[in-house]
Amino acid sequence: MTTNIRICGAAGQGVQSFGDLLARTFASMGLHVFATQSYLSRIRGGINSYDVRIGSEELFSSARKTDLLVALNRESMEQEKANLALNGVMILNTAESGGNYLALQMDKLAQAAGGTARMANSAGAGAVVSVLGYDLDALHKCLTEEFSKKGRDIVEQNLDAASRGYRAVAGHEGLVRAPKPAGAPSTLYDGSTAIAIGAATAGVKIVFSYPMTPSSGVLTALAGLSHKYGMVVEQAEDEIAAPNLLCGAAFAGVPAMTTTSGGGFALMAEGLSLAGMLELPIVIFLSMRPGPATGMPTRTAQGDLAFAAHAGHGEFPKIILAPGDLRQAFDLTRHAFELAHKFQTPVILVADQFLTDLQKNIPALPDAPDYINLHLAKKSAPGKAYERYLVTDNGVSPRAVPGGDSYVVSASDMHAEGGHLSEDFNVQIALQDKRMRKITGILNEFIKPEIYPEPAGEILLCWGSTYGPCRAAVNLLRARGRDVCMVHFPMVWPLDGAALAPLFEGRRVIAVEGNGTGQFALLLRQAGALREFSLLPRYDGLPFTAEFIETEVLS
Amino acid sequence: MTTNIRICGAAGQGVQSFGDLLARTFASMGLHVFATQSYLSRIRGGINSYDVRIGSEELFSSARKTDLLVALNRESMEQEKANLALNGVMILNTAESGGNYLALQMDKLAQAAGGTARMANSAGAGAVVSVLGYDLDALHKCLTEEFSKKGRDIVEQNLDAASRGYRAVAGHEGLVRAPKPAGAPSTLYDGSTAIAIGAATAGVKIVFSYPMTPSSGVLTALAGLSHKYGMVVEQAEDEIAAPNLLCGAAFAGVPAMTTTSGGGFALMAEGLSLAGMLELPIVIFLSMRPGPATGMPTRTAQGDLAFAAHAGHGEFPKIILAPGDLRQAFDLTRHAFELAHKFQTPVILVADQFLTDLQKNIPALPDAPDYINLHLAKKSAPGKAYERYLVTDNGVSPRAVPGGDSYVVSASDMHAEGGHLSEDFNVQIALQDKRMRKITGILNEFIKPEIYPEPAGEILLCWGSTYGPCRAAVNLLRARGRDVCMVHFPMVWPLDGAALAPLFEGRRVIAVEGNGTGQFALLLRQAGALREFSLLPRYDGLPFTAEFIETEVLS
Amino acid sequence: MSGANENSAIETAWCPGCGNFHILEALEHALDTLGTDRRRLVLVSGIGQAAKLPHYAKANVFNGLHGRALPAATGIKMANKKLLVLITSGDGDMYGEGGNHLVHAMRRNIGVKAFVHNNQVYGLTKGQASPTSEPGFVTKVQVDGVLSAPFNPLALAVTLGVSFVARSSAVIPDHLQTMMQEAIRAKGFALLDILQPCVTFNKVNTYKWYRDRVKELPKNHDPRDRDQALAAAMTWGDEIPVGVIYRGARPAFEDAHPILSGAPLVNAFTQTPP
Amino acid sequence: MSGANENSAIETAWCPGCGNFHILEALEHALDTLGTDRRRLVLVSGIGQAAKLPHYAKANVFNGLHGRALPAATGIKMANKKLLVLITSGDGDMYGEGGNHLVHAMRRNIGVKAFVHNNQVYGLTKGQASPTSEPGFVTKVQVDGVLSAPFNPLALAVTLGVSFVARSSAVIPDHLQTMMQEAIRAKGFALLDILQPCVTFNKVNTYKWYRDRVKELPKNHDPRDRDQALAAAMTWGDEIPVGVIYRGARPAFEDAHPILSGAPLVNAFTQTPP
Ligand SMILES: Cc1ncc(C[n+]2csc(CCOP(=O)(O)OP(=O)(O)O)c2C)c(N)n1
Ligand SMILES: Cc1ncc(C[n+]2csc(CCOP(=O)(O)OP(=O)(O)O)c2C)c(N)n1
Ligand code: SF4
Ligand code: SF4
Ligand SMILES: [Mg+2]
Ligand SMILES: [Mg+2]
Repeated sequence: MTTNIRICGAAGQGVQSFGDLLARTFASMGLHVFATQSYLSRIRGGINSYDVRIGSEELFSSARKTDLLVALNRESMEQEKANLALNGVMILNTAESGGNYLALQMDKLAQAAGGTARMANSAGAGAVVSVLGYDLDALHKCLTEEFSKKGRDIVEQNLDAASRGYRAVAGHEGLVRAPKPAGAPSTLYDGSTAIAIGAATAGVKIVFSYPMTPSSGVLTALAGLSHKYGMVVEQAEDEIAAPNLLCGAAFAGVPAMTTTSGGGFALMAEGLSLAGMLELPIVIFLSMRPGPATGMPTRTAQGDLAFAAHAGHGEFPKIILAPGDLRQAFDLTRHAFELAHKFQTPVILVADQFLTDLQKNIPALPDAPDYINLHLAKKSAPGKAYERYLVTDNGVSPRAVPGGDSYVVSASDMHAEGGHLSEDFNVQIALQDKRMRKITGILNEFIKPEIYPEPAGEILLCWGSTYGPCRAAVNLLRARGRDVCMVHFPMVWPLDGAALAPLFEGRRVIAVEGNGTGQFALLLRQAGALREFSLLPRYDGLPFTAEFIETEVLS
Repeated sequence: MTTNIRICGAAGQGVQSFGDLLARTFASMGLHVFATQSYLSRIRGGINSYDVRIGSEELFSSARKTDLLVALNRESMEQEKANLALNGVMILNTAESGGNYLALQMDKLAQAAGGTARMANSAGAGAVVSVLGYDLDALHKCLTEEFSKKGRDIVEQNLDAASRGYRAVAGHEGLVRAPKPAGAPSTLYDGSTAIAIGAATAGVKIVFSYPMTPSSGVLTALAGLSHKYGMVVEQAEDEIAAPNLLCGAAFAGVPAMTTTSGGGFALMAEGLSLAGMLELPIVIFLSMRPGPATGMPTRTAQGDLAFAAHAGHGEFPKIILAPGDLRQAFDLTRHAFELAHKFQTPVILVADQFLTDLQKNIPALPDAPDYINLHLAKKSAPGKAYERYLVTDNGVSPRAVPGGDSYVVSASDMHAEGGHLSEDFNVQIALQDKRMRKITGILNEFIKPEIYPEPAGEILLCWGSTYGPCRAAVNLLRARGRDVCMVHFPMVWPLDGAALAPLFEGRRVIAVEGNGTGQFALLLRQAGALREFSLLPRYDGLPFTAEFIETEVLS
Repeated sequence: MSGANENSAIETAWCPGCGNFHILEALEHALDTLGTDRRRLVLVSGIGQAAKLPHYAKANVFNGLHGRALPAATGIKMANKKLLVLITSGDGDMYGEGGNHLVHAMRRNIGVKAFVHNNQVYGLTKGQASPTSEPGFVTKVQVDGVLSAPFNPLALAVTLGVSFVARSSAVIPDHLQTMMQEAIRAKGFALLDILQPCVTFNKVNTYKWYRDRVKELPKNHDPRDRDQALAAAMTWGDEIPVGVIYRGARPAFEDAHPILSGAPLVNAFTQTPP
Repeated sequence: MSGANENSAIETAWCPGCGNFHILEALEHALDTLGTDRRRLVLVSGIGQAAKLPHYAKANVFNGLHGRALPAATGIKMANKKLLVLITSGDGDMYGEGGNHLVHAMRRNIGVKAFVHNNQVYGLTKGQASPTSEPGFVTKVQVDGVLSAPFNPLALAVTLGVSFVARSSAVIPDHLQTMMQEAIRAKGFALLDILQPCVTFNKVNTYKWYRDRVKELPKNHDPRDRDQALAAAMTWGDEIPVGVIYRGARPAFEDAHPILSGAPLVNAFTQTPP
């Protein structure tokens, strides 16, 4: 069973910290948590919301309807009440009782506890756990942990505020049916943190980014980890600088990454091509939001894939990974660095607002440094001059870094094996072929798509962050007797059409994509893997949910 | 019949002005001229060459072999003699006679004529016309025209130098067989000039570019025309500025364009997306050279098409035109502005080093201003507020410009019909759908590919500048009895797969492309127009020739 | 007013107490005082909190990409020099992402007015350092505080001989209005750096901090004297001079340019746009 | 010297008589005089005629994109601060396309040495104006002559408190060599603007033009005095001062940064790279 709790209110009212607190509390109780955010591109006002969905089994999608709505102001309640589930309950932050809601004066309760209005969240959370029929222990423990650094007094005031909130809804305990704790992991992550830990443990030492929603979460998380892992996290002057700086760092032997969103990524296209030409391992994290141009800065989309796959002038190998859940976000971030270094070429790690803001409790991520193999060249053969771009069978040349025995020479102009400029036509062919041969090696390491639960006549084709909602939708559809499965790609570029074609042969394919054209399906068609497909798009800025997919498939 | 004359020498030796002079001379004689350049990315030294091919019928390709080689230094002769045709003749700029070449001391001859070493070209040209069996009249006329502004003396000296060159090879008149004048047009253009005239006559008033080979020819030509047409030609601080400035100019009602090559284009991707979002008519001229990164700055390629088609984050309509010859370069440049204004969206005009440097004599291009329709809105209906982004059936909204009755509001963030910011999900869907509906209108105006000479079992599929070489190759192959035709696309994006599929059904398709992956064929496959194709690629930086294609097809 | 778009109807999305409100008000007063024909006014911005301002004023609006207000404004001015082209954008926008455009727009001295809301922080993206943040300023990204020296846009403008260079602040709205009027009246490029409290993310450079420091330039300050101007531009500390720092002698780009100095380019197509 | 790449074997692609030859020679002398370990030297450049220099010297080479030498050099220095990271690139590269990086690299004061071959023209692309071209300079693109004011990188550097700011010229090779040595010895960012004749495309700023004008700063010029430095940086005309214009007091980024001030980052992976 699952229950959906939605906190809503104006930007600046603390919707996010309220939601955070609940998510942590529930996770610590052993409930499965799936928490998502919806916010506007403004610092104050408007209507933001935070969904904390809890369940007795692992959750993969948020819910359309709300079982318990907590509105921090009346305006947001008016907007959100249309989404209340049958038997849903509303709590409104107000003094005026007498509507079809429970009135709760959160800041008053906080003040009564001797604290400031800022502790209103604690009071609200107390009310929430009561209405869900839980006791106060887990909430109290979470508050104690959160505020212990601020001193005994603050802790006590928060605990008291929570208790007062709990008591304020006395008589309504258990009004909303809620799942029983189910031994879920207590470690709660959001997508940004999972990616940041992945990068830090993989050995990234230089992070160079210009802030851009929804990628800044990863940047901020990395900054927070910079001392722990010995990373330099520096703000870039612009996105154009970023891939160039990364190339410099990689040239000198240090794994480096940047974080951005669509507009910033667009400014990196030339630098991406540079990394392809200099054969340098750089990692660009691209967190998508709806475009074109500035678009919807705080919303989600999968609209930049076709661009990313073809970004950069000229032809060069490039890898795109798109994690589907939090563990994969961690794993594929590490893998991005591994592949970049193994094949000496740029890797784009693609996620979106939905995945980076998504919170889930999963088994603890290993956070000890476990550096990837940089695949640096051993000493060059005695007497033989070192050539940075030696033509090899697999296209990968021995990579040395400056400071050692050999001069390392890299040029963005066409160059010969030694790295120096060349305008010889045969050299051009040889070096271009060498670079492109890496694609064969990369395709050999293609990450097989996940088929869930088993091959079926109908396929929900998806990639990246839609993993969860599609997987959950498949369950809903199969429960209705539909012969459907999910095929999810965590690696989306390059594609081997011939190898992938059998997956789809004789099956009906529905491409579930957060864009309006079916970009991934089109890439598959371009590769020769797929011919016909129907499209189940979403491009209003909101994430897919299982129910949304179910409805669309059935309609 | 055709004859190929190649001038070669070091950069700085005047290869280009020598070749220019010959091309003009031959054109003025009524010979068909096809002249191409091959040069290095340096200002002095190295080996550059200039091919002037002449014929009694219109020419579409350069030749592999040289009938008459004029070497300005020995080094270049040594390199080029391998390309001499059977019965080919070499002229070397030297005092030392006694090899298998005609020795000609060009600068000495020029000095003897009382001129400077700079007039060596005139002496050399005199020798060339003699060896080809022509008389001096046309050359003398060209020299008179060229130097008349510099005064009588200079003219006389040049004429004298030409005569001395002519006499210096006495006894070898007509040594190389050459075509008879055939009434070809006397007006000689290069691709850059054709494009510049197209833009200027279409009404472009603002040109804003950062110099980049091989696009600078168009920029320079436009600068030269700026007073004639009243255009502001301003050098940009960088390529990032360019599309943004163009958007500003278009917003205010003035057609504007920028010129660039791959790396610079990469820096424009974000601005391209802006034009898509603000629905502004801007034109980007992209002249391709081999990438990735700096690549081969002075060479040719067709390697940026896939990038251009998908460039820019998010989804928005975009048009790509790729002229195949000089007249089409003029026409499609004008058409680029027409389409941009009709559909209020960015247009990319794609050419490459081969086409922009290509010289041919064609009927005079109409150079009187003949402005395209800006499709500006008439006065808005009385009482009704003007909305810049009014949702319409065809996706095109009435465009007003600031300074009139109505405020014009444009925002790169998601906006409502009035142009102001909106974060409403339904507005997002409505406006995104509106923008994308323009694609239907654009596809209705798709320029049909040219089938030459008639449909056949085998297709040489090509786009853009390969028109000429492919067309000529088809003639060569058909002469050998091969059932082959050319299908050439001058408009390459967007593509209507269903409409185009019948073109290819049941036919063997060979994609002739100046890249290593068959980018246009892959776009066709992505669109669903094409399934199987074989690739005839070239990516060494040199242009296709008919013979190259013939050999590859037959092999 | 047929077909007009009453922008001022749009709800502002700024935090209560934000310095931007004073800037908007000063701008409206300045425009009213000057009797500016709003139909000929284009407000241009990039992306940020400041950059939302054009939506709240009565004007034509070009709200472009982050960092790219200047090239857009340059294009508008080139296309139709009869328009009053005025940028209202943030310090990150104009001095960070847009830094190169600033240098080169000032080199051109094109007749665009740039009003920079300098809150010394990135507001919209939630509080990272901007190019003018104080050294030591701690944020979630600059966890050890800002190490870089603050960018000095005014000094740069003086070295480039820009037509009009001034500083004011949202905390002195009357002064600000006067500076805006002067900037609009000046020919050529105008850079007006406006110190602006961000009540949410900048807890260092507060209303009080600015009020305690801003000080009008002495009466005898000669804005035609480059050395005096440079000295004023470089003063930042317990006292921060406000006022007209410099008036350069260079002609505006649109007056010096052989083609632009003729009729507005847009006239080639339409004498009276709808 | 196993596995070494004898760069100096590469044929130069410059025009005979080009000022770049003198810069290359001065650089080689400076490095030899300082006894620089060439294995620890990285020459970084963008694209242009100047930017080809790294290929002709004995060094590690990072020849990146046009305009992007600075971020690349910054990345190299951050990754391995033990390397001597030296940029040799053109005025278009560093002041035009790369203008924003220059501003912000100087704000950081990262220990990178930037030697700018300032020929006041775009050489490689055949003679368009550069950001430092003289007003009135006529080219095939600037058919009516340059209208914009020249960019003054030295003045900007002074306003940002950069560690080392100097000017020299290819026409005074000994002086140039000394300046290079000083720049390399200085901590933090070093900007050395090198006036360079381009014999092919710049017929205004010739050898003679520079020789007639360059003049060593007076003995009593105090490079620690910001006002003197600014005055020297702003002098351009019949006399153009050369020498060490300014020495800022700010620490180098790599010394001030809490993480970078530790062991070189690259040490986390390899103590002795191959
Ligand atoms: C290319 C690009 N990079 C980054 C962003 C994200 N972004 C939006 S506003 C902003 C900074 C805003 O700071 P500022 O210009 O100082 O304006 P303020 O919000 O402080 O008024 C950033 C980094 C973007 N929209 N586009
Ligand atoms: C993104 C990009 N834009 C433009 C170019 C073309 N380009 C190459 S070098 C150059 C200018 C060179 O001028 P400068 O930096 O002064 O060097 P110089 O040749 O004068 O030494 C330009 C515009 C390029 N390679 N990349
Ligand atoms: S975040 Fe700062 S700048 Fe933005 S509206 Fe709030 S107070 Fe103003
Ligand atoms: S073009 Fe100028 S800068 Fe380039 S090599 Fe020749 S003289 Fe030197
Ligand atoms: Mg700001
Ligand atoms: Mg230069």
